Amino acid sequence: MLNNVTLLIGITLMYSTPLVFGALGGTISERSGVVNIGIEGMMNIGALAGVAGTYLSGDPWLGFLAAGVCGGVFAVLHALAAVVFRADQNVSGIALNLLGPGLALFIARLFWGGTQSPAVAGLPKVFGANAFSDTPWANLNVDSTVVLGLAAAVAMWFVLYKTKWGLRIRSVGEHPAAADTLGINVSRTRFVCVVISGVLAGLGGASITLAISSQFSITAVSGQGFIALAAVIFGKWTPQGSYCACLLFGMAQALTVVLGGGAIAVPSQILALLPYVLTLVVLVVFVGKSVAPKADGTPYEKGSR
Amino acid sequence: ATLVACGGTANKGGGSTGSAADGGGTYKISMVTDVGGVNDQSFNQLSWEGLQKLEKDGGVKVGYTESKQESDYPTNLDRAVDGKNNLVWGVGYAMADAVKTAAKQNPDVNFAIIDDAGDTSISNLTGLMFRSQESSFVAGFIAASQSKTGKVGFVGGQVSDIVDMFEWGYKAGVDYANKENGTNVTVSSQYTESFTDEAKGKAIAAKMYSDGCDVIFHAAGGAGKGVIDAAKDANKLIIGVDSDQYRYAPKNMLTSALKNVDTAVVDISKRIRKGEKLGGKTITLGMEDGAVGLAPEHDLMDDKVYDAAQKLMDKIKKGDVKPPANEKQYDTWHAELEK
Amino acid sequence: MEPDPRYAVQMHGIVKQFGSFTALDHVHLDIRRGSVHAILGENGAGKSTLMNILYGLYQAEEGTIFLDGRPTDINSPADAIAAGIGMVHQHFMLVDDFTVTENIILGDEITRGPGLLDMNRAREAVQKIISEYGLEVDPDAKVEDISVGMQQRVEILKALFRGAQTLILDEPTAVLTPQEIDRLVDIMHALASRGKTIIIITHKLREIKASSEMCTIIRRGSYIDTVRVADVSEQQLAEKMVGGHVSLIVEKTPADPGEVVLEIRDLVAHDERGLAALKGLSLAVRAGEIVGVAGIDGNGQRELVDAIAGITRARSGTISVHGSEIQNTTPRNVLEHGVATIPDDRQRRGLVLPFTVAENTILEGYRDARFGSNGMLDRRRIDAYTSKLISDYDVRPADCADLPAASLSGGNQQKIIIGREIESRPDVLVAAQPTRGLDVGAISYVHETLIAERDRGAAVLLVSLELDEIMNVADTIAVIYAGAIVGTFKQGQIDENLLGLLMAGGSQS
Amino acid sequence: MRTLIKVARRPITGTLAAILLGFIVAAILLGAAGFDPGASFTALFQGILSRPRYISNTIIKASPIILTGVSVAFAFKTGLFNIGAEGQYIAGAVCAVLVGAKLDLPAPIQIPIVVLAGVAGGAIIGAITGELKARFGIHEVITAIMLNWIMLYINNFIVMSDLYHRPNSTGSLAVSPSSFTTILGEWKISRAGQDMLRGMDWLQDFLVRPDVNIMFVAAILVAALAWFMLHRSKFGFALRAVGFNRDAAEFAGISVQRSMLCAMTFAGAISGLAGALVITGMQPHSLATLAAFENNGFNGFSVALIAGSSPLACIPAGLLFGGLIYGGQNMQLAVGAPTEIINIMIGTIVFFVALKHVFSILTSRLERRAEREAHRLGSEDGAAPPPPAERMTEEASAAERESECSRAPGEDRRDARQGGGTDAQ
Ligand SMILES: Nc1ncnc2c1ncn2[C@@H]1O[C@H](COP(=O)(O)OP(=O)(O)OP(=O)(O)O)[C@@H](O)[C@H]1O
Ligand SMILES: Nc1ncnc2c1ncn2[C@@H]1O[C@H](COP(=O)(O)OP(=O)(O)OP(=O)(O)O)[C@@H](O)[C@H]1O
Ligand SMILES: [Mg+2]
Ligand SMILES: [Mg+2]
Repeated sequence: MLNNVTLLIGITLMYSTPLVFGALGGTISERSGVVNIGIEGMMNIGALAGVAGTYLSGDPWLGFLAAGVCGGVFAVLHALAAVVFRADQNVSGIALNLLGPGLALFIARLFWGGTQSPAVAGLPKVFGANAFSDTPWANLNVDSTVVLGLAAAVAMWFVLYKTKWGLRIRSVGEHPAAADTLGINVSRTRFVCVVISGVLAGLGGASITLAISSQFSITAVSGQGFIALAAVIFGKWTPQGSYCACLLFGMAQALTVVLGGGAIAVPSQILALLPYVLTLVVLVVFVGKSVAPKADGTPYEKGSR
Repeated sequence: ATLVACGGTANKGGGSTGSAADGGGTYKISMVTDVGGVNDQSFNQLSWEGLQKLEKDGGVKVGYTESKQESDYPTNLDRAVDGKNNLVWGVGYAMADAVKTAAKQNPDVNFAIIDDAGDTSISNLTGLMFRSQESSFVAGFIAASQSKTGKVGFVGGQVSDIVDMFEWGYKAGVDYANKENGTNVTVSSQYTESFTDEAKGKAIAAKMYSDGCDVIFHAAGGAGKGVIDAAKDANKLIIGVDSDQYRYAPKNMLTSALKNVDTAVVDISKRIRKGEKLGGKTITLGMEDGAVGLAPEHDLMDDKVYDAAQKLMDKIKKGDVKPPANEKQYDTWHAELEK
Repeated sequence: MEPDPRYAVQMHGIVKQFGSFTALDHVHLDIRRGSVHAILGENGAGKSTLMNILYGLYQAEEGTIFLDGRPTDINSPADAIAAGIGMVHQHFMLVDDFTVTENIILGDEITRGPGLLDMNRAREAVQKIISEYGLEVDPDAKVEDISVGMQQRVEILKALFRGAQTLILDEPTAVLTPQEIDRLVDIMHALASRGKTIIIITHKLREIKASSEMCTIIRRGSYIDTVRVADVSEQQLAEKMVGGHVSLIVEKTPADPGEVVLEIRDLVAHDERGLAALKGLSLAVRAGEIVGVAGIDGNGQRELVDAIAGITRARSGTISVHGSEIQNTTPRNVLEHGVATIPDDRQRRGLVLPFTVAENTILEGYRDARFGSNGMLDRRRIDAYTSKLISDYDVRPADCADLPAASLSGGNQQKIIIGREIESRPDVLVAAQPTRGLDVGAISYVHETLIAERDRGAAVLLVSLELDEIMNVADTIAVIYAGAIVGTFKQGQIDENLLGLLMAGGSQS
Repeated sequence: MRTLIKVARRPITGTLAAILLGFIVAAILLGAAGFDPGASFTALFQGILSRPRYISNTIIKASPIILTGVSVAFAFKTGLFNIGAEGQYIAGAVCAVLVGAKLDLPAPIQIPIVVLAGVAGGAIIGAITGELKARFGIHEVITAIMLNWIMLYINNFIVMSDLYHRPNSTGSLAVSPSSFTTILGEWKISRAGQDMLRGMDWLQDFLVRPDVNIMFVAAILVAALAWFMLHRSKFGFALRAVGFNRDAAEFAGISVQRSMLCAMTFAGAISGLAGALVITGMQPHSLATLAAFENNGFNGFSVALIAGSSPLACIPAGLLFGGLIYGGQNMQLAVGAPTEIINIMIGTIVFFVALKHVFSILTSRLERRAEREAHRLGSEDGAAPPPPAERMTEEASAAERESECSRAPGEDRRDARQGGGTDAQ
């Protein structure tokens, strides 16, 4: 029993962590008024950069850092399009989703001659390798990214609601003209937020390839950026909400693992779709409508009324 | 058995290996991957590595095309034919239909398909099959013999005939060990529903280990990477698949159930190039042919177990033990064993 | 005039272009420190643009700004704030779901350590200026929950919080009751007496008379004149503003009301946030009369219009047209009962801006067999209809049928809506703020049209925040307060002061 | 100069520029990676055009993504973001197989039944998305993402189920041959057909090997239908009104909820049709176990964006996209260039499509300068410059129409006034 509980928690946290980073990235960008469907693409870049950085430096932490940096650099494309050129944010986000995996694979081929990297050293576990071995508590010896993800969520909550930068970011997402008249640089704020969102999404990608699997492959991210996007909306555009949405989703995945393998008499394919159905049910029954920041998705034009 | 053994031994083709002597230009071989892509760390990759080896040996030019979706199979095969290739490999049972159609349409090009029986009525198509249940059987035997907890696990990718060979061969091997050793080791088995979802592989394996399994065998392609990772985290044993996966986890990799697609591809390609009439035939390779087997490293294995496994392999090679390849065969096999 | 340190603000030779459209053409402005200075002009004259330049939101193509006699570059609002300029915008610049305090400190936050908000000290600081200037408002209330008058105070507080010496008020009175306006004028004088300079934009002549010493007049982007207010009459000001003779009175014959067409009984409805907005409202409109609903914004006007239009659910009570109940049916059913609505926000609720003018003219009637049968639209018939509507309602430019509605000016957009609604020959015409943002000419056109509809026999319900409009146009005046009608009067039976009192929740005695 | 500006201002010009930039970026990357861009692009185009069969295959490959593109574009025009085309496509394929594999009626009855089953499957998935949005306000993006995955696993469940699994394969049972929508499928390999085609090399190559089927025709018809519905029918008028301005539409008596439901259902039906026609028209006429999304729906998304959300423009955009993907395989085969370069190229194109309006702003600026110049010269010459007012309005509408294409309606359109214009009063 205890074992099953810790197992469920451990797997939930494992599944949810890359989503947490992605969703936090989406949250910060959208709170500043820039819709970011490009999370998936940014995560792909991070997934690659994390492994490449580790491969080159031998230190997974440097790789993790590299993932953040590369995610941020890649996000500059979106920031340029959405903030500087006031392009349609949906279209540029989709473009990033096409570019991200494409570039990642292209670079991977140049690096390793194939679309898959060799295995690299992964990030350590929270309590070190093999702690609590053979006890139910071993299940709770999660990846260090889990802690970082939680820390990032808490930090973002703190920044958004307790600091002046947060106040400004939120004002820019709700009423950019008001912020502008108070001397807040709307474009710069948005630009920075989009880049931060790329950094976080990049870390999310790396927390797949450096914690869950310790190598890069085409399928490392496969759709998790979109789930993260859903978590942003599900979590009503707040860091704490998105964090919980990711946990819920991770838990649904964990349930299919715990319930699978003949524990209940359901075909495994049907079990596999459970998380997605569960998400919809929770949305319909408990969450309902969520309202985006008012200026989300609208390019800011000085003096527009 | 549904398997038709033809061809037989691997290295008796006649003639030497070094052969730029076939006259004319270079011999061209192309392969078309299934949707797994050329770096799937499974049969696509092994096939490609085999072909590259072939090219290095000289006289042959090789190439590949990756399929992105099922509807790419016919057109990619088509292009391979247009590229004036003498031999075209279709990798994976998923391509069976497309390869058969292409072979019928292009009678003057040789085709070969991996993991499918081909079609005896098509004279330019060679099917290449592996008796993976044989190596899985030994893997099961080793797992059960090595287990201290009396529980072992199997993690599959997506249910299919090929993965069935691994699962039921493995289960039979465990039964066999139970009978030999007088133990009662049980197998838990679970599928990731994906050949790529490493997280799921890891989660399932973590669950099995924390449920008390101490050895897991995986046949889950890329998702198996997660299984290996889980073994490292839990400090438990794991049995790899397809190629020797020792390098991924030297401290945990008990052994690997090999499926030497690369050597088989090299071998068949050479024989077809030599002009051997393999068309219309299914070549089924097993342990006896060296096409499936176990990885050499055994530093984590008890010597007793290793020796017993070697003996078991001899028996399989001789045909004294015939592991089952699917659930139905397993049931009959199991009933017989109980007797 | 030469730069002079006695003047807080001087703007010389300002030119501003939007594309090829010249919004300001060499405009001059000289404002003496410590004075209240009005800027007068029609809609679209360029008043806001001029002030936005002073506030750094726009950059002028030509011209110089002098502050205290020194030439100053103002490239951003931050520059303006630093130079002691504060601005209360025509469209409030408040973040709805922030608190009053958060709105005030935004951009100039009170922090502890690096960047950490110190809300306690912030609240104290805000409270301090609130009491200093007597601008009562709850610092912890969310902006979306407070009245428009309060919101305006928040805007003023924002400027004062930043230590503004010069305060620009862009049309501050449009949404206030007469009492609130008086209060604002007092505040302005109080501020001026403490040495602050006030610039007020308005086209309400009476307020200029009440508040300002000097007045600068702009017409269509050109500087006309600067006058001492005490020296001119309202009529003179109006003529300078429009550039010709204007009549300030609406001409109409007495109403001849028939039977009750639209009847609302005990209507209860909630607003978007689920709070009670209409609390048992009753109202009747007869054929051939204009009933004007007067009230301060946010007292249930929008919900009233929406409930009639079938967009907001009635929790209880009835709305009937010719005796048949229409509440809680569909907007379409309401239309089919002969109720036409001119919505308050023409761009958001009245028009589909990317649609062509032609498409907008059939927005409601498109189902009609006139515009095509078998589910298809008949281009030719639509075009014919649109051309007629364009010429009947004098929409300009005359060849705009295939242009997007977005490319028309506000007044012409409104004409399209009015034309569309009236062409359906409604029994009930609900007009919500039909003249908002229009200039004098357009306003009198709208008023004439409403009166013509009345004379045709329609029951007209006019909902407006402009007291003048209600006083001049309505035959019957109903005052709405806190979701109920608190008094009904015949035209001429009530004066502006009493009306203002009722609108603010006072009682009649 | 004037004509240049006129050309530069047309929406298509921006798209073409985006495509060109896509090629340029791809060339740079290829060069940096040590591949000869010239040879690579030659291989690419040879892979599309060098044989009749390749042209035929390009068209065949493009057809499903034209359809999913139209599905996405249609939803776009009605203010909805149909990221669920993928799941709707799978639903179409699944339902076609569910019915077609078990039913074997004469072709004239069988084909419509099977295709309609697929259409219904897609429509139902679309309808769920629309209904959840209309009734519970749940964002269509979330619903669609979840439904995509749900359909993937349902597909795999059906494939492996006892009733539908084809033994010794990774696929499901095929639909019965009476459901096939291949063109001349039987005939072209029959003796008579072969005799007939002998000598007509071009036609033979075009027709015989590829799975020539009715889907391209269907795609054109559906694109035309979608356009016609949107722009000529009352129903489409209402849908578009809701798409551009929900509040105004509601005021005008249009039911917003019903229209969302209808729009998503119709969009879903189009994607479902794509799935069904792939089953009936192409080998192997059955479902396969999906290891990952095949991207038929997601590619439709890119197609719709390149097409500026115009259903008709989805046809050329889909052909371009299909051609790049199909021809890209030849790049890999011929020069060993990684196929990812195609994804990068498409991504770049879409990226610059997003920036298309910058192009027209630049031209506006150019033009204004030209105008000022002309004005100066004009006043010197004493000749009156052309009255700016009319031209400006014309221009504003052109810019407007263009921005309408590239932007999802339903969002705030107050910025639609950009592009300038003077009051002609
Ligand atoms: N950002 C802009 N782009 C283009 N034209 C603009 C812009 N802002 C204002 N204009 C135009 O410039 C002119 C002057 O506008 P402005 O807002 O200054 O008028 P106003 O005098 O404040 O009128 P109102 O009484 O309506 O507030 C108008 O014709 C307006 O449409
Ligand atoms: N933000 C803007 N961008 C571009 N053009 C604008 C903008 N605002 C207004 N215009 C244009 O400027 C002109 C004047 O618009 P505005 O709505 O201010 O008219 P107006 O002078 O107030 O007339 P009306 O009395 O009809 O309202 C119109 O032709 C309009 O298209
Ligand atoms: Mg103004
Ligand atoms: Mg105006």
